Amino acid sequence: MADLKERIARRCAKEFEDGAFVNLGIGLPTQVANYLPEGVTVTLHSENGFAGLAGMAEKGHEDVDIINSGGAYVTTVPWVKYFDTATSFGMARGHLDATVLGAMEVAENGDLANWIVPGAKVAGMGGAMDLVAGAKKVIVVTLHTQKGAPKILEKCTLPLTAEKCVSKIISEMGVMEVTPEGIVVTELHPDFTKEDIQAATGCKLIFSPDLKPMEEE
Amino acid sequence: MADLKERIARRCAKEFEDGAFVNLGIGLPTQVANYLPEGVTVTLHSENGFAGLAGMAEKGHEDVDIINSGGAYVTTVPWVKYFDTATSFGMARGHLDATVLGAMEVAENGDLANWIVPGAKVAGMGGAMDLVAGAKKVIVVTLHTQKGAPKILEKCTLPLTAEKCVSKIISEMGVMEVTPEGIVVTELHPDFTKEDIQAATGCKLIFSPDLKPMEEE
Amino acid sequence: MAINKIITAEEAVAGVKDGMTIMIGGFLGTGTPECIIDALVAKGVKDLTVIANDGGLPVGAYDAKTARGVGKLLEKGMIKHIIASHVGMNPLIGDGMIAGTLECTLVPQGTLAEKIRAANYGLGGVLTPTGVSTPMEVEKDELGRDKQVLELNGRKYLLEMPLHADYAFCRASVADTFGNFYCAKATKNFNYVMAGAADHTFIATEKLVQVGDVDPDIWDVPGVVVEGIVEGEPVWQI
Amino acid sequence: MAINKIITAEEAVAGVKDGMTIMIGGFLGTGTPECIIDALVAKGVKDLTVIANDGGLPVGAYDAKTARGVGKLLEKGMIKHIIASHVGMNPLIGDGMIAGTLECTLVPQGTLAEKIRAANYGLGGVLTPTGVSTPMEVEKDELGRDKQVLELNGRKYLLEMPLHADYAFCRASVADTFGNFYCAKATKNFNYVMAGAADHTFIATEKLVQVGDVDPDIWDVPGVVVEGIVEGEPVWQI
Repeated sequence: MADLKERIARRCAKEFEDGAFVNLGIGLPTQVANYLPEGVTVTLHSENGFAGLAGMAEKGHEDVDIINSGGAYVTTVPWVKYFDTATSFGMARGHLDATVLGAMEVAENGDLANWIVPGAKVAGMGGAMDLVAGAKKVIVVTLHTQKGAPKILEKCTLPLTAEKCVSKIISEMGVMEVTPEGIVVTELHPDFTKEDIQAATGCKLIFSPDLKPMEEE
Repeated sequence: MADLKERIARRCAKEFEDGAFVNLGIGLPTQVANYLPEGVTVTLHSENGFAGLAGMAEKGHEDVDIINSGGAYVTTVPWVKYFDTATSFGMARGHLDATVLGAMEVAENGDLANWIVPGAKVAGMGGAMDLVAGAKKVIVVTLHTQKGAPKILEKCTLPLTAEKCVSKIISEMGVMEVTPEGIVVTELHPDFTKEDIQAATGCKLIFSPDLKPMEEE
Repeated sequence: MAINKIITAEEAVAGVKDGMTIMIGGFLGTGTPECIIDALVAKGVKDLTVIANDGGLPVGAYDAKTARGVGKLLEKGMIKHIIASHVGMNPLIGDGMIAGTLECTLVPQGTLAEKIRAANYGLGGVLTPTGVSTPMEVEKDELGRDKQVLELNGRKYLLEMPLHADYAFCRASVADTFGNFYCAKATKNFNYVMAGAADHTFIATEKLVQVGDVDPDIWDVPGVVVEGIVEGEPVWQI
Repeated sequence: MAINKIITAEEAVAGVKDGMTIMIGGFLGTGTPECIIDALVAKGVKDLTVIANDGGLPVGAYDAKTARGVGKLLEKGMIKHIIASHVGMNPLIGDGMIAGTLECTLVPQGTLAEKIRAANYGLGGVLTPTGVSTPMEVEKDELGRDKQVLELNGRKYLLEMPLHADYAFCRASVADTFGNFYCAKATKNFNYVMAGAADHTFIATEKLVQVGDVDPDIWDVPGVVVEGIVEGEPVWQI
């Protein structure tokens, strides 16, 4: 499982151009930062208050004024810019090149559900709704299924985080793009066949004529 | 004439509480700052970019980064806060205790016209429309008539700067408050009779039962 | 000279009454004015409506020996209604909602900031793409009003109305005696939009300087929106 | 490492084409990036739509030996349409309007700032009390669209839509090589909202520092919105 998640994070790390401004959600998305290619500098957005997240603070060397959006003590890059919440979400809606986050469900039209399960205890959307409504590119990184059930569906059954916002999905099985025609598989991992990925998906997939193997390393 | 304007400025200077945040328009309103009573500290808003205007800069001692809204080099108080235009007008709409400005016409319901004469060359409203739409109290300081014609009217004939915004008018003849019932004269200058001020006014005035002489000194 | 606004924490909360609406700066406690919160707890008002990013932190979170920020008010049962973007880090909120003792209105974080800014800056509202086609579009707002959806230039937006409070309590890292202030690093969060979005704004500051003692361009928030300043806000200890 | 964005003034204006829309920071020239304006004049594009507070200053204003800011573009007849709040200080605008060579759309100063901020910050618009029951309510906006008036909570507001440009040119007092910057004193004006409200934002700075050389809390505008930085913007001489 850890290997599958690492595979997803490694693949996602190739999505960014040098100089990109990116928000990485909590969990698997956060790991993406560990695998950025040589020569690609990305400025990471921490929606609680800055552009220029580096990594976790070492125990005993925390700066109590610097937390990430999960409340953990973190460090920043030398070109960091701290800002207030209004500015931070101005950046999110207006300037983020990409937001990377997990999903409970993604629909074939790009609808995303990742914040609430009716009946379960409510945590709140935090900044997620703003982040997906605004970023130029929303990339979902996720295991392809949840307890065997598909997460990519014809239509979301859970309340949405935003409609038609997802542009790309990266799972352990492959890389998919959301297009007006539906979800197009552009890369398939060598461990899986077209039939495997289709069987694990709740909507009809389109296979790119240029279908490539999902790059591993 | 200079004396009449000084009279108006002196009277207006008594309108502010210690600690008030005030915008003074160009011309006669600017003079109000010269007559603030002992013990009353007012923070002056310069809508081009700060709270804390002091006075004109001395020739040869100008700071080229500090101008007022007329483009003249000015000085600032020690508690000055510089800000950008969005913040400056956030302050104007949300926080100014008073805006003092001149008028071409004021209507008995508080409508104000002071920015454009149809057919004449257009200068633009600058910040005037925001300032009168937002301030808690809009005080018009003006000579009572223009070439003998009343400036206080039943209805403005010129395009408005804002509707129902004026709360007080101070002229060389007296002090007037705009109320739901109409314009109430609360102070009359000893040089004039009730008949004089009514004759110079284009709408029916109400004289306060507490009518006082307009304080001179 | 009304340019010295130093007061005590007790004075800052003296006007807060049962049932009032208060805004509290901070993000999971970071950037919350703890000395003012402590005075509010000591005063013991109830049925508050609190506007904040979150419910602060409960005892034990990140090894803390006490609750932090809004968490202290939750612990004492002083809140009737919380308006926030994220409430998952403090279980007292979920517990209160299940028990029926606490009402909670969720607002997306960026929308929450814009609603507060609109109140602060005299705007009638803002149009945001955030929340379109989500439960935000159909749920009532914090005052029980329906949301309006506007379509402009082929895109749908929610019309979000201003969010105003009786009191705003903010935390500064450095302030002058007039109330000009800034918050260091990631402590800015909601402190900048909240300062001025209430009838009364009070700040607690770690460090105080005299007016004119520093380059005024270090200030982020204008002192004209600040009514009183409490000195001696402690640095958080971990 | 895409964190060094130093370019020349010529490179900053290289992409500007006839008929484009550009934003220029400054207030009567104070805070305008003169070295970029000079490069634009040297390049010689025409039919520009310019969004700025005003028309800069003409030769001779405040004893200046040259025109200043937007005034230089007006002098060369490079502007077809100016969107501004005040145009009375530069007679070339009134002259051009009378001659029919220049279109002018007036926008109240605070509204202009909010429209630009809305474009910058991904909002669909803002509601402002400014301009209600004035010619602003009935006149078309800068793109020839009717204004919408909304009544909320018993008060009328104008719905003001975002104002976006192809290029934004701003002036910094100090910037780092990533483009984080601030403007000293009263030079901030429109520079802060314009930086980011265009497809391409370039700044000219008086002083340049390396990233990490100063306390990051001195910065007001995030470098992520800046595409290129021109060094050597001169201090205005009087």
